[in-house]
Amino acid sequence: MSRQNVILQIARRGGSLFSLGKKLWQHPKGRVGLILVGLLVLVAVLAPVLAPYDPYDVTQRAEKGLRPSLQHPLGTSITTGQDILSMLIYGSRVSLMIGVSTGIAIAFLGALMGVMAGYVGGVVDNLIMRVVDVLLVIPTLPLIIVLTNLLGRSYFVIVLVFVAFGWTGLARVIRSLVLVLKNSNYVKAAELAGASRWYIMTKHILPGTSHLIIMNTTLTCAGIMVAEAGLSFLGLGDPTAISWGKMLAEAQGGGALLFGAWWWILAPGVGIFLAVFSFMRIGIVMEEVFNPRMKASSSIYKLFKHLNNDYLDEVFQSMEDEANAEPAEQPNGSNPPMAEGAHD
Amino acid sequence: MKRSYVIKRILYALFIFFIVLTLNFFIPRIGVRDPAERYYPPQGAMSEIEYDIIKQFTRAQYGFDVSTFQQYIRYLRGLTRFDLGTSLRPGSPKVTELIGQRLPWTLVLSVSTLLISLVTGLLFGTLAAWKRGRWQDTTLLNASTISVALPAFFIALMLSFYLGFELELFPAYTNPNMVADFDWSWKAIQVVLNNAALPIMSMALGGIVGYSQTTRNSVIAVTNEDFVITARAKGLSHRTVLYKHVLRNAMLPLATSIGMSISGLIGGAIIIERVFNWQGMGTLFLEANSTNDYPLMMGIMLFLSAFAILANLVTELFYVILDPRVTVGDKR
Amino acid sequence: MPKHRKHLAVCLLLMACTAMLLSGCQRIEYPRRTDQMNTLYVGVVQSSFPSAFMPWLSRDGIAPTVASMLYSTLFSYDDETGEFLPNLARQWYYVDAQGAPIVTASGSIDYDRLETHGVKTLQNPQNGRTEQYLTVRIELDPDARWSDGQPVTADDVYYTLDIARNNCLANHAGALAWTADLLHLYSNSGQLQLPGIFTYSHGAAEQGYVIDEAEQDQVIYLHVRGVLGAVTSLFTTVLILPQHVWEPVVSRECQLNNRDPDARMQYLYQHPVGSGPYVLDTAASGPSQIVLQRNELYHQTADDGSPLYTVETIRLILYQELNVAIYAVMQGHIDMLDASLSPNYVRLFEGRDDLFVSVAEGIFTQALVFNVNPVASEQSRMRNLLVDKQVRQAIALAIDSDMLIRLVANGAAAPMSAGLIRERLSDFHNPNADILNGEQEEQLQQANVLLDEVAPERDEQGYRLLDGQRVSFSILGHPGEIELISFLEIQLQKIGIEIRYQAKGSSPETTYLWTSRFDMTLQGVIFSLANVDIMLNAHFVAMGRTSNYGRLVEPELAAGIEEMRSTLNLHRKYELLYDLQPVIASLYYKVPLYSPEIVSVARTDRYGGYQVVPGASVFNTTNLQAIQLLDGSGEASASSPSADRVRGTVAVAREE
Amino acid sequence: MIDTMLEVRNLKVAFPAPGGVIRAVEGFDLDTAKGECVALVGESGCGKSVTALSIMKLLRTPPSVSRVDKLQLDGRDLTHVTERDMEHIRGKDMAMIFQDAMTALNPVMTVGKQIDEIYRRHTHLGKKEARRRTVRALDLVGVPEPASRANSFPHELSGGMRQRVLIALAFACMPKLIIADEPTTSLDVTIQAQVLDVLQSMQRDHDVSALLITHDLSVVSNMADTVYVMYSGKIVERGAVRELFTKPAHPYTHGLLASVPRLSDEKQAFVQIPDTVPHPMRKPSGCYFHPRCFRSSDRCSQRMPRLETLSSGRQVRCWHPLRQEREI
Repeated sequence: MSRQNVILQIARRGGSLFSLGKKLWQHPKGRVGLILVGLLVLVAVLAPVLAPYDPYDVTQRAEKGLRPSLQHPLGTSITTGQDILSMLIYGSRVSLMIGVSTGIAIAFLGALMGVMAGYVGGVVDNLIMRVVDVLLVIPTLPLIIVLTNLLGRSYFVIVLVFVAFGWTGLARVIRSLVLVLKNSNYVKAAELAGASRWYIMTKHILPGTSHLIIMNTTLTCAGIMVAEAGLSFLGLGDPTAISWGKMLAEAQGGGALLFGAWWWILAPGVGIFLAVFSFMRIGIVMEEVFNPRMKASSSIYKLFKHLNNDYLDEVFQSMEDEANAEPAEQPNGSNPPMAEGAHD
Repeated sequence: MKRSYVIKRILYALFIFFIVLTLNFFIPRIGVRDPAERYYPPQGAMSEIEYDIIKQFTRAQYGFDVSTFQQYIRYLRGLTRFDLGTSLRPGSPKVTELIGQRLPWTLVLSVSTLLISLVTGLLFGTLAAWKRGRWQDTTLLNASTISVALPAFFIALMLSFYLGFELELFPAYTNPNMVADFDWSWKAIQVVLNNAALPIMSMALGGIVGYSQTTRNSVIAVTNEDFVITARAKGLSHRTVLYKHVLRNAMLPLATSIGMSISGLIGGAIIIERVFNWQGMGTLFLEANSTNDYPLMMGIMLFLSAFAILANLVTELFYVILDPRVTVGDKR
Repeated sequence: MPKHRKHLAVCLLLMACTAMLLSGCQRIEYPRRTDQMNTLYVGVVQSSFPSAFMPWLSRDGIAPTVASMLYSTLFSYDDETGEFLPNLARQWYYVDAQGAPIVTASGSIDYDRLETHGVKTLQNPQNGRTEQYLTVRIELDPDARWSDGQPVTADDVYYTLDIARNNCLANHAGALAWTADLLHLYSNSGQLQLPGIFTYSHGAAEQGYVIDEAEQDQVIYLHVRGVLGAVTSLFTTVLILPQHVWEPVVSRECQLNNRDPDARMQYLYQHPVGSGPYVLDTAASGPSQIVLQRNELYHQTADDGSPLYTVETIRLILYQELNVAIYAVMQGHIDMLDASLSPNYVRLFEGRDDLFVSVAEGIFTQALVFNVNPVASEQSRMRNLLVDKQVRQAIALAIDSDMLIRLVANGAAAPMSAGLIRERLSDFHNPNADILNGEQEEQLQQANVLLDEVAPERDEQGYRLLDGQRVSFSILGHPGEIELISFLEIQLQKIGIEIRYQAKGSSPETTYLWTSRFDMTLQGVIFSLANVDIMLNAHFVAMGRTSNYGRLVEPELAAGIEEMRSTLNLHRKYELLYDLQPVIASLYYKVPLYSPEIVSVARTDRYGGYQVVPGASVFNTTNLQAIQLLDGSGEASASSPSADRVRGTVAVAREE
Repeated sequence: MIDTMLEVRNLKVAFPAPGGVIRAVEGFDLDTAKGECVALVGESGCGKSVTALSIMKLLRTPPSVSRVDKLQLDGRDLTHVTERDMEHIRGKDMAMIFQDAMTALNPVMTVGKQIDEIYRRHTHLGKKEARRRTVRALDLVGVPEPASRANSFPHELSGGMRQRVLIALAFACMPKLIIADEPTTSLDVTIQAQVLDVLQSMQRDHDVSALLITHDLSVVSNMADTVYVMYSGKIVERGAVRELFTKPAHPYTHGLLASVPRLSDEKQAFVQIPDTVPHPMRKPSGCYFHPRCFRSSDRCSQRMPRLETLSSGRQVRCWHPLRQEREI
């Protein structure tokens, strides 16, 4: 019961995208995430401007396996002498592109499936849930490998395959939310009032799920970035482009470990980490924004850390019958001082 | 009541398995009309007649010499005898045989990873729930955000680099002689463990954090339940409340996630096995992939799927023991 | 209390598990190589090891190497001299109609007489044409033994060559190709239509070939097409199989090279009986290692009567990844690495005195191949540009091979002449074929002049336009070749041609070549005297459905090649070949880029006396015959290898 | 007084929260005599359950902070008792019956085992002996076939049975004090009566003091001897059950009584107190009840009245108490 309430609460916590962004920005952790994602986008868009060298240029230098220096802040690769920093910058494009496009595609498919399963119900629901069950037991990574083998390794295929297997989680969440929404009073009222299914679906159900979808999409983006890096690391990504996973694969295959070229491994790893981390941060903060109970329970413990006895004494003192004699003294409703205490 | 539930679950698992095996049959046939043209290009100076022979041969090899329906029947018949087909490798080893050779080595990794991450995760998770809001808990929370964002293969590479190459504490890559020279002696076991240390570490790191987080959340959720207050009101000691009431109930969601992860562990070891050159199922699969050895690939897929279905089924049935409520209302 | 006992048990179990796992954490000093006897540990980098050791099933990776150690061919070929060295057979010659040898006084082939007396004709029952043929007499080494102790006889050779021709008993394209010039013809239904192999027990007498009874197990007569190269593959490629092992099991239903063998066949695959210098230790071999023991029955010995191969046991250890294998060599898990390394790795081995780094001359040429022979559906105006010889020439001129080698191949490569006959074979190498050696600026200018005639217009980025479209070609390459492609991109931009990289393996269409979706590709090409008959024919004469990518048919050249092939005078053949080279080069159908050197590594702490062999890594027969197990002092324990034991030339290891 | 079983003086509980403090209990006093049944009445959200939990010392810090001047059980001072010692008192000397038997019982443990635990903890009995006692305890609260029911899981029992189990659980060691927190709210009316009977007979037969927490006045009238009325964390009225029911002094008590429909009473219309209990973080100034009170004056909104003693055992916290002669 309480879980349904939580879901409903998330669903009802309305507000535009703008206000969501504002809330995220106000949250210290959310701000870190937003800034990181912003930087990432900037780097990806401005890659040709930012990159000090052409990352595809593998021939013009006899500078193989250089340690990080002023000329090459992150060193060069052993096999081809490519500038690692430039590759890192260009690699952000792939990560971001695949992560975001797959995330959005999954959001669409997952929401569609979830709403269909939840709202239409019956045979459709049964069918979709059986598909979900089947997809859950098939080992995902091996199947993706098989499919890229069959269909090729262009990024389009990779996105397609990720979408084909990534929608189940979102669909399940959306379905359970829709089931709750469907039985909620306002939808029932609309149904009684003779609203069409389509109308209810688009006016009531879908808006109700939007926040959950946004939140999930952010987390999905992060997950897909890791998955793409893994696939590229196995040498199954698009072989023509530069991606962080492929950089790691090249480092591994090019003997970075043997040569002790730590910079070649560390750089793409940190790239993946930061990108995924920033998206996850945003996702987690969104979860907190949408589900304040979660935030409250964790913040109480923080609050107790900074609780001081004087304040408590004051509170307890105010409970005495005598204290209530003077209404002005009542500290009711005032903020406890731990908010200030938290700064030190 | 219970019995009908068990039968229902088993039948459902069989149904899912049937769908999976059917998919498994059709997936490698997506867009492949003639495996000969696809996988065996004519090489060098090959005459038309020679290439025709090769084509016929390849079709037979891939089982494309009869109609798709007959192929399917043949495939099903093979499955009834636990025959997953024949690999295209030289010498045509049976797929089951190849899996049999590699499975134990993957199990070495996955079972110890599971055990380590489970035990440690339970401990840490309980500790974090216990010390809720204190540094132990905050550390765990941060660790979980970080570890999800750090791909296991990157951790593996760093461990291999630092502990393997720099400090030379462990073999940076698996010594293949390990498999060949294994004879159950204490020395051989030590060698295996020594070689397995880094792969297990890199896989367990994420697992520990994951299980800790699940345990923590689950323990906290259970701690807020009424029956825990009842238990405390009975005057039970703290430890009894924790072990008999909190943990027992907190295990329920954990059991589901273990069931899910058992199947993932074998398939998920692919990348780690690749990093350390560990001769397990993962590398077997990658080998099959690089040689277009579809019978082997799909055999492994089916095996993994069957394993996942079985793991889920066992979890579900085990759940009946763990949670007596399950049989009453359908849990899903 | 039982409950306490239970807790105790759980605690103990946990502790035991932890202790076990922790014991893995300690550094274990175990012997790197468990077998300290005369055992050579060889690292092999490939995806899997074969489990069947039937030569005709062994196509790729280490399998052919292992097969060649377990089985023997009739002769082995010396690339340098073009001569056949004895192996299972000790001598051979062409015979005339009377069965007399066509040899000179010194014992070599008398080509003048071969042209006049050696050629006979017969009616080919399959196409009804008259064919010229030669008769070859082969004499086996009477000491040759199978590893089960049976002697190697003429009937084994008959069996092997016969079954190679018979599609019904053996279905092997390679075998068909190797024996294609043997006039021993089977119908598709398995009927022998024309016999071409004759032994004492197989119709030699009917053909009029007299075999002395004492030599009945040693002598074979063969009818081969009238091409000098015809015997090459028969002698040096076909591994002879034991008839007594295979004949009882092989049938129409159960073919020799079976993908789905029955248990008996399977057993034979796994327990090979061969006549090579090594035998398989089946018990010790597995999916991750192959163990070979020296064949004590091997018929060839060193001059002093000691075994020709010094290494008693060879353990081939499987590595999937090169870096892992290099790590293993450096750690001492293996003695040598049978793999060609990137020259980048040479740096890694610097200053290690326990390693021997072999930098051997390569024998294949990396070439840029144009798809000048597209199927009709693939033809386009752009593609047709490449059919224009001038365009090909311009592209060739734009490639600066010196710079390519310096920057991309990192010095570990030698430039190659355009005729693609290896320079080292100086007798046959025509310097006129080296058309690409000029000033780079000049060449670029020349190329631009050539292209200005075809597509003078250029777009704002300097690329040439053809019908308003940018001249742009796709190039198929392996991701590992991206450096090379990148270089080509830069060079071709200078003459206004754009190339686009398409990765091999990025989609199914790119995994094979003949769909000709690509304008260019990169290929390793080997042209040597041994395969010149086959290769030139395949590239310039024959055309068919299976026509390979980059095949070019030039009537004039085809005629020249036909003449070269059919001449029975070796000296004449070489002259023709010498003359053909500039013609081939001037077609620019394949632009040679460089010839990579083969870098490989071995440890010197247990074995010494390594040789560098052209075109081979350290694991080769020469080294197997030459290396010595060192005793503790680091000196060779046995007598130093005699020079005459080592065949072939010995290149000097590159001094770094 | 030796016959005082439970004595609570000035119990305060607060829950600090982001943005303010939740004042759950603001100075609570309670006296229970031996064998007496005291009822604590009030709407939900006025701090009754928190009071019960804090008497049992079951509230954790965090999230709560509580202070008490005196907490004494049967002459033993529990004010500064450690958690460890408290464990030995809970279940043995004081026990609690919870509201919702469905959630108050561990779902994955048989009910028998859950009762066994008490015996094993407090009487150090062996497994078999503990089970024998459990069966007897179940029998005592009227569970049919107690031996086999002991092996049932909570979900396999009906609501009434579960509640009986809870009662058996509380009475297992025959504690000195039973705190029953809304013991019948989650049950059907018919079963409510049965369960109450059991509870009452157990309490009376074994001479156990009881603190009955409920919002249901009909329950109170049957069982309790003394009634405390609580509103928003403060006691607003106290008195013997008969007196308080017949002559409520506080308008809140009056409102509570009026909201109970009674067949016998036809003069009075069914009255409900308007609005709801104030949010514990945003309590009104002065008397907490004044916004809902039909007798409120300016003074009510400025100052909190004291708990004035009207007669022996009768106290009220109101500026304008109802006239005592008034009959309802």
